[in-house]
Amino acid sequence: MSKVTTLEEAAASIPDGSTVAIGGLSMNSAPMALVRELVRQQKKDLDLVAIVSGMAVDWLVAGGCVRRVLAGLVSFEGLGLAPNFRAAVQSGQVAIEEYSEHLLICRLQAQSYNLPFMPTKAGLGTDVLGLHAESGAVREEKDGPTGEHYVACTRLPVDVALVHAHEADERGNTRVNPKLVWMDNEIVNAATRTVASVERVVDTAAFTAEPERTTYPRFMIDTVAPAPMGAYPCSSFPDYGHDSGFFTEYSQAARDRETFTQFFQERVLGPETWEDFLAVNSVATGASA
Amino acid sequence: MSKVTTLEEAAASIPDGSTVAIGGLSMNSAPMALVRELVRQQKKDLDLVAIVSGMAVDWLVAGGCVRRVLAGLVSFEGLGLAPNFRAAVQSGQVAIEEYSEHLLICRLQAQSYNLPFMPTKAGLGTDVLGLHAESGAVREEKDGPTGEHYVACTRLPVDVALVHAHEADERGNTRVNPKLVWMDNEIVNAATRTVASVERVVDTAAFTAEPERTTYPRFMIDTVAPAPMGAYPCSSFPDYGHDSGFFTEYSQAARDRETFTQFFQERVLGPETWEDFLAVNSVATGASA
Amino acid sequence: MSTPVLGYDCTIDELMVVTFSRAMANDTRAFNGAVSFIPVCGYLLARRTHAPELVWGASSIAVDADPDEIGDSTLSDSLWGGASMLSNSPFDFWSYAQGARYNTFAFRGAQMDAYGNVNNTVIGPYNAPKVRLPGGGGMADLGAMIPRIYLWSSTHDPRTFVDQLHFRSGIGWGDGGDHRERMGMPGGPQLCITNLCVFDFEPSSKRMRLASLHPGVTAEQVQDATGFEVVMPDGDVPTTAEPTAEELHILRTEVDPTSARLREF
Amino acid sequence: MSTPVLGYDCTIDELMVVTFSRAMANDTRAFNGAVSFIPVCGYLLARRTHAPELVWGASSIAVDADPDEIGDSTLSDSLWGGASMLSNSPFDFWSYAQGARYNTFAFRGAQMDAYGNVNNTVIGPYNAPKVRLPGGGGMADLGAMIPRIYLWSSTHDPRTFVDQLHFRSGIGWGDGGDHRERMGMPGGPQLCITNLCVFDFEPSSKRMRLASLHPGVTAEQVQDATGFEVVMPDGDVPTTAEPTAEELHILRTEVDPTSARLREF
Repeated sequence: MSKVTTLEEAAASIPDGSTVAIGGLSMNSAPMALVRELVRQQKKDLDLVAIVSGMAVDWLVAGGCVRRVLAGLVSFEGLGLAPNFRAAVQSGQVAIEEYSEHLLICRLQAQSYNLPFMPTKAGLGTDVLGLHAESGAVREEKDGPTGEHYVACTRLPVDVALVHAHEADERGNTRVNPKLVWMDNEIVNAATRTVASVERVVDTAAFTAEPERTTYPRFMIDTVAPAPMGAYPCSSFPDYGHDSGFFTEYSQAARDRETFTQFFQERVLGPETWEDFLAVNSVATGASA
Repeated sequence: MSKVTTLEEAAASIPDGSTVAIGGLSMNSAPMALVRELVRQQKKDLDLVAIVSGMAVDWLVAGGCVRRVLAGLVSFEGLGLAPNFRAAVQSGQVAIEEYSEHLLICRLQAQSYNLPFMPTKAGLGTDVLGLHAESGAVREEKDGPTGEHYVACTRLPVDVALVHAHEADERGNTRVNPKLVWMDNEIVNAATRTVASVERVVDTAAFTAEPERTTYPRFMIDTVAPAPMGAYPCSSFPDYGHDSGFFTEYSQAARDRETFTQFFQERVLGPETWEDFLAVNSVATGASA
Repeated sequence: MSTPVLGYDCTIDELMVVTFSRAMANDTRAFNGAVSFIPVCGYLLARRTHAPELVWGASSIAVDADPDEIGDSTLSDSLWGGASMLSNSPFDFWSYAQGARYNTFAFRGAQMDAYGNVNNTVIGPYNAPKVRLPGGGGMADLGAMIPRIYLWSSTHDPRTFVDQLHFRSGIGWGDGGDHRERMGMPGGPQLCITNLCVFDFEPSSKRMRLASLHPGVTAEQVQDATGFEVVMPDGDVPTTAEPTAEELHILRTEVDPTSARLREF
Repeated sequence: MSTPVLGYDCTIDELMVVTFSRAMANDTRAFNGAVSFIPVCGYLLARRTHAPELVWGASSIAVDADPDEIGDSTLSDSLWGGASMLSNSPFDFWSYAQGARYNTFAFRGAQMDAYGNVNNTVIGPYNAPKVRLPGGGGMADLGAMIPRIYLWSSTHDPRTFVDQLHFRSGIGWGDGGDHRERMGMPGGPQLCITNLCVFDFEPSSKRMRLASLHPGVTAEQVQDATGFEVVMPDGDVPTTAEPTAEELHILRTEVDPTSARLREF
């Protein structure tokens, strides 16, 4: 039974109110084609887990899909703040659950390793820990024998992880070329279910020919959605880089509400298919072949 | 400054009484050329950390080099028990500090992550934990909020890790072909110093040409010792498999003390160089080219 | 080395492999450790017959391996041919194991008790052993992490099946009852397949219970060969089902043409 | 965008890079995060001058990278050319970071206090922020793990250098004194390099202390631009050393020919 489906169906399988973890790091390797489809389908009340993110979170917030963001960092790096995320948090429209990168990673690891907590020294001595005093999601502890301080990061259940990769076969074997450098495997391991968008579907023989290059075995990937240039406007190393022009235009449009609404509709949500979206944004798909 | 040296000098740099972690798993990828040199140099009072091992531990025990073995498993798999290890533990000549694989891995992780302990569910409900009640090296705990049981594995300092790999450059960049499958990185990360024996020394350009294949960056490897077929009689996937014949002859010789002493001298310790050793054991070195 | 099974057109190693194979559901995600020829043959046979989606990580490394033959080590690369992934032990394998993404593991021991706990560490007192065995390896880990545990033994005798282990290296159902559940461990041992019979586990006590007898073996023989009291089921004990000709053919010609499984006998 | 330094044949961005570079010892093992153009230029310059063995993991991924030029993101693959290793974030990087195998990291923040703690989370009250900033990212992690921390700022003014952070996103010397040591954290902030001066940290209080003044800047100007009381050293404050022609040439033509460093100004 093939795990390959469309972006539309993959997104449709994610109910409102889900906890959705978004792969990639900052402007790199984010599953933008899947994210766009979630926004188009007007998902509601999503809790987003995004270790270090930017445009993906901003689209979902702009689309009104988000209840809460669990993140270490959301920005466009040197190209500015993520404008809709910023505005929504400032107005209280979207809740933020504040972490550092490693605190969030350790919560994901506690989940995937089936442990009550994972320890780290991350966050000690900062104001991040105080924000979790009531929930106990992460808590400062002192080791009995040594007296050393550490932070116990409790399990973080994730309903679905969305990641972008280069190639998958129909069975779900998936790989990132030339290798996974970011931390997507942390969300894949923690999630109940994983949807991978891929640049292309290949035969299983491509995996058996170079089994050392497989990133996720078939039993870790539930759904495969083909999406050439599927991380655009973010990068998918080494095939294509992020499109700074898109980030800049997006940020400029966001200075004015009406301008942004129009930009978002024309440039992001309006195009019917992912291929239409790429065409509207003048993206050549040859680069990913 | 080149990190490349001889097996003899690499072994000479390891003082008596050191805690030495041995790479590889069972009959696979053990740093046998380095181990042989340690025995030839008559090291004393070594504490061996060997997650899952066999012939490497048996040579060192046979050579009288070992004070204590910290291990999860020592055997020749279906080819029998490790005879000198078995005899030395039974007679009390060598101390054993008993772990499971994952308890030992977690102690190494606590060390490399600079944490007072790493948690795991490994070992719960077994007699292994009771053996550590006095030292507290691993201890059963109960998580406050959830009441869940876990095992806290404390730091395990390692003086030197010995691993076998395929290729290194003079700077210490090192890789396993086609990729690292065993858990050698756990001992490399935990050790103060690492010595890698390698099938061959290559130019740095080999690493920059395929940077995704580098297993250890130069700052994790302190010493590189060329040793073609350096894992023999263990395997070095995919270049050569283990030599079952050697394991069988060795086990048979070990049934009688005098026979073994002669076998060990003639077949293992006697040959002056590693190349002589390979010749005595009729090993063709072409396979590793 | 192995003996024919009375009335069945197969030998005992073949009956054990086929019985193991049939216990594997299509959603099995298994891997194997050292000296595990019977389970390895069982996974490969199940995948070629009733469980095409079964996942097997050879040596815990090579996912979906399909070797031409089985060598003399079930931890070595001779088992890895045809794999679609070579995973890494710390990064991939232990993540999948701890979270029970792999759901099936099989182990045996020099001693096993009524609850499916095993000893592979020492015979005799721990501090002055008569025989120092290899050690528990991953048993203490995987016994606690993996929900579907299978046990097997080709030496069903009172020295192997004992009332008191000399050392508990790996956990099965622990002290029985709800012990695993209380410790937060998923599942537990499902079956123990021996050269005489098949045991399952009585649901409340979690003690070994006679599930089927191999042809020609009686319940009394099983009890005599077992150092603890065997739970007898209500009603008659069935005979272990006969392998089909197809199963035997595939086992003999495709899965294990060199009869590596006999290394366990 | 950047201004010439009075009396030196360079601009302020160049002086900051060269000063950063000179602080890097030959045994530096560094990596970088987002929007870190000054440190990235500093690592590359140091490696090409006095610290040939310096390790730099570009974006924490690409070890020994040697890019032709620096793009508009210091987290992206445009920075990875010539690397001898592409490491993986969870498997490799976090192992090296937690164990301080990487020993050097640099960060800046929208606010910094006298102890080198930084805020990159909010301006204003946390629950009703005037400006929601990106968040601390790895600062809270790496501040606690890495022994040699360097701070920098291209906007030395009282809004950046504050007496009280609105939120402590990343730890420098914490509450000062032996706070880090008590928490089991290695080392701490070494220098803070700004567009006006260089601070080091007074050894016992761990407060920022004026170490050198850029040409034309006075100690009074620094104090006026700083929202907390600056520790003044005993004796005269030296002028920040002048870059050599060679350093400037290498920076301008080899390290950063497109002046990506000006993105910080």
